[in-house]
Amino acid sequence: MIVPLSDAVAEHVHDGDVVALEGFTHLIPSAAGHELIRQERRDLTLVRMTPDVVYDQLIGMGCARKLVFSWGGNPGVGSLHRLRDAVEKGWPQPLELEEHSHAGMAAAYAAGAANLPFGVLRGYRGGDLPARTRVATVVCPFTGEELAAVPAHRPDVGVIHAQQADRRGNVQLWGIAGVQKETVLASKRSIVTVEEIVDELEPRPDAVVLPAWVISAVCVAPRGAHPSYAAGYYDRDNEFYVAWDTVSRDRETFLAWMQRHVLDTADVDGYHASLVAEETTAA
Amino acid sequence: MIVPLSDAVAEHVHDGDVVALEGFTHLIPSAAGHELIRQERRDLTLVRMTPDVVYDQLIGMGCARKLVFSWGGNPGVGSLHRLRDAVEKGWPQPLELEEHSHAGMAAAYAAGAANLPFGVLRGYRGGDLPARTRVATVVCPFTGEELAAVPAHRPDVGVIHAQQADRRGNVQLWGIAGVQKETVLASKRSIVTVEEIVDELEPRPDAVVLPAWVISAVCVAPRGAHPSYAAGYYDRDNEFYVAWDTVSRDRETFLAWMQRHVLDTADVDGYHASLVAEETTAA
Amino acid sequence: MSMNGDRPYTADEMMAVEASRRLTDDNVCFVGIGLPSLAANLARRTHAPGCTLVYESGTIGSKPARLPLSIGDGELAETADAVVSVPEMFAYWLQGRRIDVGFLGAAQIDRHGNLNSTVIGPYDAPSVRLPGGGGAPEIALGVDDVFVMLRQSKRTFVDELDFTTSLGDNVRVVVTDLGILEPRPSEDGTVELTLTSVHPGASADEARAATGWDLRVADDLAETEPPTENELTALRALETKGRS
Amino acid sequence: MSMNGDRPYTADEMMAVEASRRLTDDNVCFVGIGLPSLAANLARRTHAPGCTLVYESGTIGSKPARLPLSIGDGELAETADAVVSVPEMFAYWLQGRRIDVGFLGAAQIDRHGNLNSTVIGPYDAPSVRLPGGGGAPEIALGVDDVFVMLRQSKRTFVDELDFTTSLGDNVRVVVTDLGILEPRPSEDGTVELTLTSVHPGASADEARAATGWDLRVADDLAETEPPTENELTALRALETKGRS
Repeated sequence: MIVPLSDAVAEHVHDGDVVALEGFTHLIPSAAGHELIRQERRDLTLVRMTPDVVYDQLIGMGCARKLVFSWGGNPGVGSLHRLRDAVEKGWPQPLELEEHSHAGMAAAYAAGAANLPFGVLRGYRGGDLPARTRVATVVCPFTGEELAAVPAHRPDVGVIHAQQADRRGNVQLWGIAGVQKETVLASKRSIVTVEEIVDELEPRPDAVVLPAWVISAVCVAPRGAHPSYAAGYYDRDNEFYVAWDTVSRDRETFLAWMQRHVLDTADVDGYHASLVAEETTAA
Repeated sequence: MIVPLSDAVAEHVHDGDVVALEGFTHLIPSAAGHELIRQERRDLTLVRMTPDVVYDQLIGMGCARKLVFSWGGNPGVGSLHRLRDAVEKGWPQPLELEEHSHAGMAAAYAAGAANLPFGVLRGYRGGDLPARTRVATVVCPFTGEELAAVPAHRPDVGVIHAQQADRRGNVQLWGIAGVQKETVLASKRSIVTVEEIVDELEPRPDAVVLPAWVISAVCVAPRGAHPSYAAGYYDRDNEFYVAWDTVSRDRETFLAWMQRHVLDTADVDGYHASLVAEETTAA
Repeated sequence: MSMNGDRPYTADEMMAVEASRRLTDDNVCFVGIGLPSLAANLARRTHAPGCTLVYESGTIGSKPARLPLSIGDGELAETADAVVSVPEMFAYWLQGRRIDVGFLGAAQIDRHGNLNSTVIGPYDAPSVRLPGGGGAPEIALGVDDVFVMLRQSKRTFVDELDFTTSLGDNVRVVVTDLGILEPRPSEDGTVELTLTSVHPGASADEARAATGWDLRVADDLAETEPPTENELTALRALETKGRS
Repeated sequence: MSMNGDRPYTADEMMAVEASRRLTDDNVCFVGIGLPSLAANLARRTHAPGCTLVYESGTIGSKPARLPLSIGDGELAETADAVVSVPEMFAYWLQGRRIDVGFLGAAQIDRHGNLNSTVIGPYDAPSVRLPGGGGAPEIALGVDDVFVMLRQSKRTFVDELDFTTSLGDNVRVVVTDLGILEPRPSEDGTVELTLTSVHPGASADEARAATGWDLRVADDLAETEPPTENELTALRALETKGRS
């Protein structure tokens, strides 16, 4: 149940899988994404409402064949240059897009978690998106009203980051919880990285608890949500998001950065050590 | 915003309304139900997953024309005799039933809260219930699979009981939360009775917070969930549920009991005082 | 609670013990109040401490120290790993097929394990209006294995239900006060509930006499293992532990 | 942030102040990051302290002491009345029509208030792939009043959108760095965004020159009230308050 992240990725994530690494600005599972890159997963369909830096990295390193998403940017900074390069210029390979609205993505995850084949919402009305994505119409059998239907998300693997697990593998996260519960419950398999293992999960306000028996693997990854934050553990690294704009703008700079900080490091501790080392050198 | 319960009922609940007083074994809004009886509301369509004692009282006192429900009993004890008398013998008046499963009721509330005209579920398959209730089939536009659809609950008034409100009318309840959030959000108007008003709502584990702006009226009703319980305030009155079996079995005994404890009392404090007085006399 | 001849346990205790034995450490189990709750909590205190109890009130992983008096008992929330809303319970957890075993009771059962908890008599003019299905219709089809606990009599084990509340497709065992019924294929290929074990002191004839259809008896009819000392001690500790 | 001639405030500050003025004490307001968040938080610190801020990350009633840097900023959760999941936010709160005002930005706007935040160029071969709609399509139709904040230029105020991400049906005002556009019916009965006010120092001609369609100017064109001392002080306190 509680295994090293490298083992969990090796066992549960295969080339060609549909993988959702979710986190809504908080608790983004970056360490798990880096491990996918280290293990050179290919042809993934990546799902996420808000792909940001770690998705930019996965796309730029050639792990992804397709992206299913609703907003792909560097929050507060601007574009994701690797995402743009893949879409606009096909580098390092073309990236198929399946684009939704947030409401549609959320409904698709909730439907998946509920083992329904589709989610229903008032959405996708007018505009150019409906013609470009997977959406259909359902008619209310009672009122005759037309509503939008989105196909449920049922990823092969759901990956999230949480603050804590206990020794049996029960997981607790708190603060902004996004679609993480739905991601785990909608997925065939799931990996949860955590800041730490504790003896006892202390009940907290605004907590989501996922019992061990809905999770495939729990892995310890301290600071594993960097550059996002983990409430109660560390703050968002706002400077990193700004710096990423520069790093990611150029293909060679990006590849060299990924080599130094991800490919040449063994795990999340190595990743952070490499960042510290670089800062020290630069200073 | 924070008003006497009698004013809230007078303003927000009208004869003929669809009213959902919800509580899943915990935080049952009995005091509000008693006020409906005192004010002699008639022709109500009562909605509730688990109608128990207070619904038995409303039905026996002739407030209800129709019941929409999924399980109507005296939990751990047996039948609701007033409910049975209305259904089996039409006393004090016939009661129309719209019967669902728990899953269907829950989906109908969730659909109502989400402003959708219907809820979708895997349910109502086989058996005799589908022919006896409002359920329809929807077909998944992606897989062709058939699923059940239930019409959304959109009560005129949703009524719940909670532990606390702050002075602005924000409400917090904790512990088993049932469908109370959905009941308030699905309803056109809503009344929340609370154990007490506090200066500040302290965040708690397993809490549901409803902001003042989704609630029509907040009313103080200490011990207003009797004979059910309010976590952190008082326990379930298990003896009352057992005693209710005897009280409710006979029409005259029932009417006399309601006269003494509800009609002849002004509010929840009077109700409790009358129960204590009776115990003292009996002892 | 009736005494069970001169045996040192009641019929209810036999039922609870036998049902508890069918739960494993890995089960996630949807529990109702009464005998099912007793059985599931007993399993946790004997051979299956890892068995997870889920109550439809939204409590997941409850570990009550005393037997709950309602499915929404405060103790269930306080000792739970997680408490979720009722819509979430039915959508994400039951419909999401996260629960593998469900207990059901009823007023009537037929040979296929179909259950009636809705009405006795016609639906529109019932002689007895029962509480209704509650969670049963979706539990019956939403878990892998349904365990039914029901006292056996011609009134409850009927040839034809007055109303079909839930389907018997996933009913794996019916534990009664007289014995154990399990679905077994007959010579003509149809599967129906068959008496596979009788409890100590009960007989196949007694069971047949308490059944409203022509009850099949298994060729390899067994006698149920009586409750062990350990099982009875654990069971009674649960039953007598009052509200603190 | 560009200076605004010799006026003691920037164009962004004028935009934030003007947008904030349109919020009332009773509004429940869906807020994004950047100028909308600045405007909404300013309203709470000036004339509309009761205005409720809702962020799509699930925080309801956030009262941030400093300006959030992302819509999922921890401060937003810590100061919220309630934190809900993202599916609940979109289903119960936005779709449930509990939110009356929504702020939107975009890369392009047309005369009907339709917005593009998806692509520049063809969808299948874009010259610029923008982040995408996010919450915008459903916010645009799920609130009563949409406020758009967008700097005005021929590149952003276009005759024809490259892609329609969200519809303009509920757009009540567009606050730009030059002035205010509101939907107004013209002689021929069609409603389109019309310049109704220019900010101090800006002119109708300047606004027309920064618009890719033939911009209508209201007969009763007003001049926007400049930021008051009080507004500027409150605004700058918000902007400069750093992370503790």
